[in-house]
Amino acid sequence: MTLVLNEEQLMLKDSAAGFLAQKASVSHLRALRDSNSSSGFDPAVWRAMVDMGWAGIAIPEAFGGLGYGYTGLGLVLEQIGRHLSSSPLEATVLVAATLINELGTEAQKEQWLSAIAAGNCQMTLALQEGKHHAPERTALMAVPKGAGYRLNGSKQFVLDASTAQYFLVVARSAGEVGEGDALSVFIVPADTKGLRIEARSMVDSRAAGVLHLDAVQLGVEALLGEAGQARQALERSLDIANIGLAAQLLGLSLEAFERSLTYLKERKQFGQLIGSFQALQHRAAKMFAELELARSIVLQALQAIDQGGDGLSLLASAAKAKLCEVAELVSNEAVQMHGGIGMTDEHDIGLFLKRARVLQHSFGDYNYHLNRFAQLKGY
Amino acid sequence: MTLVLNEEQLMLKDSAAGFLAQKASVSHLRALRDSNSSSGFDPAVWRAMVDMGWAGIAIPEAFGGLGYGYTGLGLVLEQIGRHLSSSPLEATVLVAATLINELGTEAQKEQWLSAIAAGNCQMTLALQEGKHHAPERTALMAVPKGAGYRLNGSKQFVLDASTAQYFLVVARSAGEVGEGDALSVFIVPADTKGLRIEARSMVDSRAAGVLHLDAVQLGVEALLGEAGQARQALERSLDIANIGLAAQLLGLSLEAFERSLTYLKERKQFGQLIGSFQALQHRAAKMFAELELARSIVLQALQAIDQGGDGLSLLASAAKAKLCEVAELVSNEAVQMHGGIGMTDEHDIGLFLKRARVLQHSFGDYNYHLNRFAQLKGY
Amino acid sequence: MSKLEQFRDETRAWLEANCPQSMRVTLHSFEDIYSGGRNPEIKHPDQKLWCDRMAERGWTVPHWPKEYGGGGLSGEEVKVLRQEMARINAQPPLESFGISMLGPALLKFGSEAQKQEHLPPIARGEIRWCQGYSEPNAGSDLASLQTRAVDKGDYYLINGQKIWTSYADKSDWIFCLVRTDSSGSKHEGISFVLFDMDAPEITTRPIKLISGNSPFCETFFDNAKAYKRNLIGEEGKGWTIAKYLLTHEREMISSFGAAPRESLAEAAIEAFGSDASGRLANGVLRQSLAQYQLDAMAFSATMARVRDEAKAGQGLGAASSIFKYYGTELNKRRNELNVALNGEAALGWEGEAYEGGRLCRDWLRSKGNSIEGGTSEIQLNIISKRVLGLPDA
Amino acid sequence: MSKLEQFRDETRAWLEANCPQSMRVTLHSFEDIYSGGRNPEIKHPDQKLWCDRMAERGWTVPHWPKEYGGGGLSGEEVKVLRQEMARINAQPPLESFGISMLGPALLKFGSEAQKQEHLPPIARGEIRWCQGYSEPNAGSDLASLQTRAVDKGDYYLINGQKIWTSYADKSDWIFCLVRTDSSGSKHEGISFVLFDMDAPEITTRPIKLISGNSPFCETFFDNAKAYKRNLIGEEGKGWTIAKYLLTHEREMISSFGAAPRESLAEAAIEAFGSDASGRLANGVLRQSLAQYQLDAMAFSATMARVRDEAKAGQGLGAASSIFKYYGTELNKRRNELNVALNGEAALGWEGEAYEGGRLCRDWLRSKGNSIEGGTSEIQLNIISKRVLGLPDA
Repeated sequence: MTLVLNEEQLMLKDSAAGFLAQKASVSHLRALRDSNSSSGFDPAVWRAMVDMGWAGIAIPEAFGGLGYGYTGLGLVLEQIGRHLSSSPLEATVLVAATLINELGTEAQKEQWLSAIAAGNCQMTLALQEGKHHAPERTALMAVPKGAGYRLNGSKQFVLDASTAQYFLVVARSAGEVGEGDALSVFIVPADTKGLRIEARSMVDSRAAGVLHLDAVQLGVEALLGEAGQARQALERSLDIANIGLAAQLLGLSLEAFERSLTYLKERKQFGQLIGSFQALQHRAAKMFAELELARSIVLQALQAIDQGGDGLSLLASAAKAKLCEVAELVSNEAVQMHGGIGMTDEHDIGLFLKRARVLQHSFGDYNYHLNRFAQLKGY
Repeated sequence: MTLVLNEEQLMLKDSAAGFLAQKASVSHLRALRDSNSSSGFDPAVWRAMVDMGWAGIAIPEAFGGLGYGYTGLGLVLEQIGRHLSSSPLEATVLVAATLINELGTEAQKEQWLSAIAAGNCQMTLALQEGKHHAPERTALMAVPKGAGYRLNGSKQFVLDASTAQYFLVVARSAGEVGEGDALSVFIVPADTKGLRIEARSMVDSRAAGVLHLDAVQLGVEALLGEAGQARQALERSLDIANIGLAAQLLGLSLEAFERSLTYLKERKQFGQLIGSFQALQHRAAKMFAELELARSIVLQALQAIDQGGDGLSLLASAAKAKLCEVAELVSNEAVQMHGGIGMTDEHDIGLFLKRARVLQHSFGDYNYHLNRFAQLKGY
Repeated sequence: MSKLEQFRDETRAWLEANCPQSMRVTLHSFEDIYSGGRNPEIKHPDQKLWCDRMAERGWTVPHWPKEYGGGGLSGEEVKVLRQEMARINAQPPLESFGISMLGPALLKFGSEAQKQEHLPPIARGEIRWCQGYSEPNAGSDLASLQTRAVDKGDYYLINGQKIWTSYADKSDWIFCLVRTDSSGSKHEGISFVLFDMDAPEITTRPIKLISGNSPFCETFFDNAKAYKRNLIGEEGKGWTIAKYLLTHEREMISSFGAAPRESLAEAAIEAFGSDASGRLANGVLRQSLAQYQLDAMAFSATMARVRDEAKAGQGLGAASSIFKYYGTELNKRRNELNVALNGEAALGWEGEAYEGGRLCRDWLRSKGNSIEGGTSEIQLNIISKRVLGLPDA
Repeated sequence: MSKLEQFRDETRAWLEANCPQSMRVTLHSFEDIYSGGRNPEIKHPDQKLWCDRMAERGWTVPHWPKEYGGGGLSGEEVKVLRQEMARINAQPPLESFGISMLGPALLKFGSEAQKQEHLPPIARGEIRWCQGYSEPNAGSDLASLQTRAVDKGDYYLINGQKIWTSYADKSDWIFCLVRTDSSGSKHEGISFVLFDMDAPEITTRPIKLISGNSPFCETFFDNAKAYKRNLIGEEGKGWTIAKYLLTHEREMISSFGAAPRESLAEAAIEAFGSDASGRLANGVLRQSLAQYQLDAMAFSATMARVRDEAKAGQGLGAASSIFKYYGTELNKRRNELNVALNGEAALGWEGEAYEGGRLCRDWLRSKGNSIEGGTSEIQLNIISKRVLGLPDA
């Protein structure tokens, strides 16, 4: 495997870029925001994405997907990052479908993956409980009750909470908080009794919410895979999710950087284009070098998902940590280089800053992943 | 107390600068190095320092010192740093005299401090055992034997090892390696049986060595203060030593910075003075700001020693960590800004780089002290 | 008992008797402080009462001379007053650009008549002022401003546009840089004038920031009038006053980087817990936090040192540029840390759960610190040229 | 069995039979590799034997064409050869500026006669070459070089001074940039010539570095002769060759930042131990180490990606500048980490206890990486102008 894109992948990337620029660009995000959209995305755009096959892009052909692998999905996510597009692609396709594929029984995969690929099912993972991503600290208990389980607790920062038809709820079947073992995942329909969704307004204008589970009674069929055995599949799924988010952060950073470059070539102060000031030139050149590194680690990580094999966790934490660092650098520099105009809501550059931090935070930020990187390196 | 120097202190600073420029400048260091001096300093220069009262500058008047306090000593050390001067001032005055003053009995202070102040006694602390500063990991044991103690072990990185007349040897009277308690300090004459000094050649051309103690038998009078009770006094002495080293690093950094500025104003490339390139200007300006912060934290820490009171450890670690960071930045930038000529042995700027790292390492580097800073802050 | 101790006792007693209980509550936002003016924004009915009582003693501007509505207090007395106010957690009775910016400029550059006319209404909170400096094409390069003032005998006719005028939509008067002459170099021909904004020739449009708030406006002058008696200093010499106020503004903004408002360390321990060695469980965040706290400590020490040195007649050139640069970068770091520490709670935009998005909006607002009042890049230019003496290209 | 597998088997067998045991020992320093020349430095008697055996098969320069003394191997075969050498830990038989720098330039720009004359002696290690580029006043601004070449019919008379000529004191010939015309722009009138240094008109003086070693010289030409048949390319067009070699050099230097030679993590754990949570006991160093390793990983991936992209005909402009900049900065970070990790052991200058000061001298030497071959500043200029298209001042 070489670290280049093949013809098919290059075409996919171009067509995604073309579609999003027209249908789900930054100005569409702004319109969604200003209309106080409760879903956080445009259903027609999602329908079009499904029609292009994006909902099943990484789903095996056996389950109705395109089987392009995660490298393909990553290319689309990179373009999503460039345009700050909002859609169920992350929650449903990147995260939920992956977890079902990694943890589900064959029958469950058959049922759910084909539904997702066909665009007939929106799902989202309900994992985080506190302010931070910390799967091993899951406290929400699943207690055996009757022929199934009873769940009590709540989940924070659930993306697409208002529109999801199903929640993948991570619960503890046994053990103490702080232990990673004995976790289970349940497929919970949105209309289940005892489930309450509290919508939250986040800085990046996407829809997220808190999920409250009050004595929610589930049958055994709600269990994804086997009880108490979710740990490994969850970890792999989160690794994949983080690589996908890294791809999105890459697109976002590249776009914010390129917009800043354009501004440096237009804006004059002291009778000169500000892009002619050497201090800004060197900062831009350093960012460019960092972005080149970012491109490489993301591509390497995406390919590693598709290749299988060991060591994915290290690459996932490397890619996410590096992209968190680069996105933070670039999104901050972008505002600074735009000066006063960059501070206005009217200008688009601030939207990149906002989305960046939310993506950074999702499933563990720089601090989380650099820490994990060191642990995986054995120190 | 205000954060300014008074008249007396300003005069002291000026006179130290004048003396060192003439008698112990960078070119003197070079001459000492090239002559392979085994003592690492010029005895005549040391004599002159003693005559000016520097040996007793921080020693209380009651014990024959000037009683100028550590703020006074710090000003001299800053100038020492500027000129990369070598003398027993650090080992004997900053470190050994301080430890005797903090830990010794009245009689011991009477005996040793007045001898030091008069320039009749050179002493050095023998503490470090591994590659790194880690007092709590002291393994060298002092076992009660006969009317006194028997010591076995060795000490690394002992400054002025070849010229010191006495060693202050830190030993463990009880407890396990890793525990800070139960440490004792012994005053060991250089001609004691069983003591062997192995000279080492260090990058900064000062004389250091390894001290081997092979069944060294000491009487009770060799004990400084009380047995097993050295911990607190040692900690305070090391705090003071680190603040003194921070003052030295400040002088070194200021000088390296100013020499680089001069070079930026002289050297031409592409038909322009390189100091007119904005990228270099901004780097210089950032260093200047960092140096201003460095000045403040060093002065605050020096004054805190003289004022007494709590919280010295936090300030000491803050000052040392900050100055390690700034010295590393400035000494590296100084070489880079000098370009090729800065890489030559013939040019002086590399000598600042070399001394900087040795001072950084002594009694704990940036990593050690930032770690300790966080611990003292409670996290 | 020393005179100062007596002053303390009297002040304490007066504050106890006169500061309403409702004014002894910590404010969450700078924007909740009373700013006065013809149509004051009242967040609590006691605000005006408290301001009036303080103004009566001259204590809204305790360090100003009594003849201009000030308290005529010495530096030490002002310090005592601040301490006693802090003791009972008293809110500032009045804060405004009139107090912080125009007042100092008038005291230094204004004529006796100008001081008499404008200072007392500022001290009493009757007139709220805004500052007309930046223009769309004169940001970092402020001196290239183009707002034109044409001499019409006893007044100037003013045409042009200002931007980043703080609270222009809520202000009564403006102190403004205008160009009275464009024949010389760009620093010449700038004049510093004051005029009433209650005129149809002046319109303001609030600018919404990425934080969602609108502290700034665009301000348009379409044949606005500024009377010549309100020209401060000489015509065409306004750049001197502008520079003075820029320095002053820098120092104000840089103080954002000093004394933290809440403990980051406590928040970190609460969010992540400690490991078996008693260290913050997230080791990476721990280092960032320690680095920030170390720099904040050294920065505070530097503010104190430079203040002490200035008193002792020793001076650091361009101190305000160093403070502006470092203080605002530090404040941005602090806010990034705050976001990292608070995770999801710092990414909320609205609603009770997020206190209306306070953490998030503070973070976003902090990005402007290194732009407003002279960008970090401008400060670094000033340091390298004026302090370090590095040559021009 | 594929042809490549057959090649591997044969190579393995040949190496086993021909590589002396003494040449299967890890070298501690780049300087211990055999460099050949008229008066070769011999660190071990088997070095020449090993070089000669390899040269006979053309394997000192396996990728060069056979007619010039090379092995004529394909890229894949070269890779196999390297793998098989690595398998038995075989030392490189010969390394020199002739192989790494002049050879590629001659292959690209030399005439057939020039290749015939100069390449085989390089391949056999008979002639050692050095590079005459920089001058005291032409460092970053290389094109302003002043060493003069005056046309004397069949030769040039050369006067001037070069600096940073690597191993000039140990070399036999020099490839040198000289000015044959100073009437045009500074990039014109530069010529690329080769000449024998065994002449009294040429003197060299080693430059001692801060690391204590002297890999570079000052080189003085006082009426030295360069024959015109040794002019490479056209007269006055040497800048094209110079740029080609500068790019080539950058790539070599930037590789310092890639694959680490020894495990920093192991050294760290050995030096500091782990805490109760299994983390490196020095939490601050732990973060620096992780940041370095993360960046080194991403940098290696970038080297691989750009290589793969180049093969696929996709190209990144100025890749060599990015690698030179990032790779050398990374190598400096690595060395600083190594010093921090090894503490006192990395501060020793001489003596057995410090292995002759190896760690310390490597660290000092690394400071030059971001200066030699075009400073980091120059690389950033190149990126901002040529890749990002930012305007000139």
